[in-house]
Amino acid sequence: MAIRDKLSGNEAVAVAMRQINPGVVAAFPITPSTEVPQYFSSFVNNGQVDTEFVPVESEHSAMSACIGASAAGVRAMTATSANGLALMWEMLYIAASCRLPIVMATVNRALSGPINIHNDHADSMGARDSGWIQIYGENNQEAYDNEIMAVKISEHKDVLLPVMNCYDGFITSHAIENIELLEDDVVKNFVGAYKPEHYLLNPNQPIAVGPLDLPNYYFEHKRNQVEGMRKAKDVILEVSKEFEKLTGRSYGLFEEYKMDEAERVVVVIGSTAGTAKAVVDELRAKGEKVGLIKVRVFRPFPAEEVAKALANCKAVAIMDKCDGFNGKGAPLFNEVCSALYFDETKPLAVNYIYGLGGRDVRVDDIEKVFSDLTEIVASGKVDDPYRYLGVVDANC
Amino acid sequence: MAYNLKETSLKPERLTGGHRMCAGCGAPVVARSVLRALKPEDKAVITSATGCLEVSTFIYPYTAWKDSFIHSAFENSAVTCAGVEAAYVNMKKTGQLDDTYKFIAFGGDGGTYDIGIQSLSGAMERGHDMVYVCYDNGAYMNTGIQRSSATPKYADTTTSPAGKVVPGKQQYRKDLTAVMVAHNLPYIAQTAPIGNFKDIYEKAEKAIYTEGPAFLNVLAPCPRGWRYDTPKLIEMAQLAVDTCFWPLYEVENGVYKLTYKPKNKRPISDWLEAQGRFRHMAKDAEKVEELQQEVDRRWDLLLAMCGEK
Amino acid sequence: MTDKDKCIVEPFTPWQETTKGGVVTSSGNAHYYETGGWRADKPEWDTEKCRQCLMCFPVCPDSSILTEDKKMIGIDYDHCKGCGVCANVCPFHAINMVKA
Amino acid sequence: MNNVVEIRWHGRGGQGAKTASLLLAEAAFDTGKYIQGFPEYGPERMGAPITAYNRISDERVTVHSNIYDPDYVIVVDETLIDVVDVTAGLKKEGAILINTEKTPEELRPRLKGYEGRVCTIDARKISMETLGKYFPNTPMLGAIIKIAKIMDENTFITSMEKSFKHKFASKPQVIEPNMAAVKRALEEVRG
Repeated sequence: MAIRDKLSGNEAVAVAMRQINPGVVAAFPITPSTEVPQYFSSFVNNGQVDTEFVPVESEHSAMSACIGASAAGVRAMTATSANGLALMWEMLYIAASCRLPIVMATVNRALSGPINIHNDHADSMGARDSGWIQIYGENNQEAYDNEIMAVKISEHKDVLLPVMNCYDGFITSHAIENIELLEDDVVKNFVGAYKPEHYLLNPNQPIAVGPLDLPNYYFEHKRNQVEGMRKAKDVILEVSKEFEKLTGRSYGLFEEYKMDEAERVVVVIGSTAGTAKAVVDELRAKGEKVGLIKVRVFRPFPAEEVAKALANCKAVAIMDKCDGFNGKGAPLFNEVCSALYFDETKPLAVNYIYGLGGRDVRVDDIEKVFSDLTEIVASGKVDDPYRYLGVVDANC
Repeated sequence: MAYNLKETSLKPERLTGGHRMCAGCGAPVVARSVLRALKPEDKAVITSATGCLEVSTFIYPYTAWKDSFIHSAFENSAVTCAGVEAAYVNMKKTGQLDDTYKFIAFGGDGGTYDIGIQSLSGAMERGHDMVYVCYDNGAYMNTGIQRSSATPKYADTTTSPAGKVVPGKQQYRKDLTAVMVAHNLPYIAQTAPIGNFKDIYEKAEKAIYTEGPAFLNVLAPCPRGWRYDTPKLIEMAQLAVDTCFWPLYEVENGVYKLTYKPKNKRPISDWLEAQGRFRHMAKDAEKVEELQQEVDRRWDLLLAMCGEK
Repeated sequence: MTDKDKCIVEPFTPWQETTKGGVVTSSGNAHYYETGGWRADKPEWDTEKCRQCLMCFPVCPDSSILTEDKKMIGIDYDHCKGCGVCANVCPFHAINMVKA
Repeated sequence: MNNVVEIRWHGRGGQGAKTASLLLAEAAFDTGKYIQGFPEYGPERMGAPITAYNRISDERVTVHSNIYDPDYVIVVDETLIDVVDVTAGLKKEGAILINTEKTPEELRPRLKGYEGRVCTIDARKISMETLGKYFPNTPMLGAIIKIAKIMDENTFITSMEKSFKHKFASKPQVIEPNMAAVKRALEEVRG
């Protein structure tokens, strides 16, 4: 029986962590993820979990301790945001290349500078090529569900890669909303006992982790690592299916919302998808053929699947909550366009960079995007594919 | 049981040959000496900072470590070890493990005094049951002999070269052992591989078997960086100790104890003249005198702390 | 070519057969890597002069002084790099460095 | 979206506007509603004007923006109405509720021509007389329920009683005064 409750995203994720009962949690506070280790340390000090909580002196050390703990043979988890994630950068790559199934709540926040504590996706998008699986949630329910599924995905023997459970700072992390929780034993059974194949504290077989890897081996290790990322797609679908049986909540690599015969489509990540869904509903009620794709799994990127879903629409607006600083398009736009390149039929595409540093995304912002798409469809071309939504511009 | 070198030879070797440290390197001598203090029945997990010791002892697919070993990066040997130790505590608590493990983190002076000091300070402050061993060879030897905060004043390194205007490193070395004393750890010691290895063995044993965090600072001569002939490894360490450049002492629960007092304190020039890295100034009486005064000042302070004065 | 028991993966092994993350599951397998070829000078043990004080044993960076029952029994030439530290500390001149 | 009630709170940092918005969300949740409760975060510390929001609905609300055209505005501290544009975007069919000892007529001239309903509640007086301390949240909550008709009054009272019993399990003596504060607020809200 599901438990009806009302929790913020951070509290929900902390509850998931309590139910998972990992061996080690090592974390350093940074807004807006701070509440996760706060809630969790109270579970530790009230004896509700067996976890060793390591209140480290930096995020670099948080990830380092997780690497040590995970290699040692227990589940290791942490949480961070923005600059904290940036300080972990070196260790993100090492965690992934050591094939350690660490799960990290990544509460998205704009990356300094200038310093800004509010939501955008600059932090995790910057780490998109670190070898971590990245799953993005729209609301507190998804943040909770993804935290639980992340454990099973990362530990799958075909994958063995760490997972970032990304959700929007403040918007999701701090807002109280309705949520359905699973019972403790249901989560416990779902994630199962952790049984790594090789681990440091195996008394029967000492091992060595983290070698100097010279040119005659390194490339093969990297190729092996990418195989884990490729296989993660099937594993994510498999785990999501199993989760659906428990909860009735269905998850894929991305969500197709009202995509039947959709001609104009928005592709977006995170909480903005919720706001955009309301706009899609409103326009559909007026008979407009609009739809939405919410990307859930950004790493591995479901390129073929996204291309297929977009094959029959006329124009697509790809929305990035961070800039790319290549001067031409941000990460999601580039990924989607690359995916579309191999298809014979492809829609017109336009990139909107929006919501940086917590600039609020309103219903009328999304309405504007759909009305721009109408113009694009009418004219049959995109004059300026790289656009900013909501920035104050002297020329507009 | 009193220390006996021959008895210790009965213990299994925990660092095998076949690693790729330089011929005559002090670091593996330090590492195997520390590991020899482990009880044969106890298991261990070793961590190491990136550095000579790590990149030479664990080159895929060969590990020279008989115990489980993990390296992750340069600045985090201490906290990587702490993460392993935390996992051990959890596994013990939940009945997943019966065996006894000990946790030893290694780092050079670069990975300890400099880039790794934050991680070291954090791990020690949190009280993990582990030993951190710094093998101090007084420069970043792995990357090609750059100065560190452990490098002695006037040493010629590749980033503090003995130039026409500036004669080598311009600062005295950081007293990291004192910094660690300020962490109020149950056990801290400074030692070196000399004589019959009694000093290093007994300190390693105490460090490993004292509950809670412990820190060992061990001098590890480097023939390449110090520029002396490889056979003189132990001689170099002995000179550092006898000139009181590198005093041997321990601090147990805040109480200082000198563990070796040279019968005849030798002048610092004896140590300087034995090494190529001081060649540009070893005959400069003024500079040698300046170094002598600094050595004497620190030695006198230590004697006072140890109640020897 | 690859020896799985010793976890000795040969260079240029197909990626499907290397160990995930570069983990090595045979501890101390560096023993199978010989560094004896590094040697220019070779230590020779003079059993006549040796008084079995074992001072040479802890000073070897390459764990190459072989002991048994508290006695030196020889030198591991597979790994000895010929640094000469053992010869230098021997109080009885029982180890001599000679051209390899 | 038609059945969503949107509420904006104005308070001062440390005064409990955020807590009040969460309490309202909780009360609505307990009667089976879908809720959102979230503050607008900033670096503000004690005393600075802060804003918090509620959405209350019979279905899950997916919109995650701030609220620009609220149905109701609640002002926890009367002095804010001269500092903050409290009626910005406020729907004419809605209402503003202000914690003050003054009457709605006295305050209306300070509300920049807002034409909708103006309500007041003397939460300080109620709080002091029932709880003996200044905790304005409980009376404010009763007042907004009365005005916004988010739920049936009796359902609300039952729900609050249940919540207080749970929250004050270790000090049951404060349950009755809190209930008294709720009930008085339902009676005494003006306008």
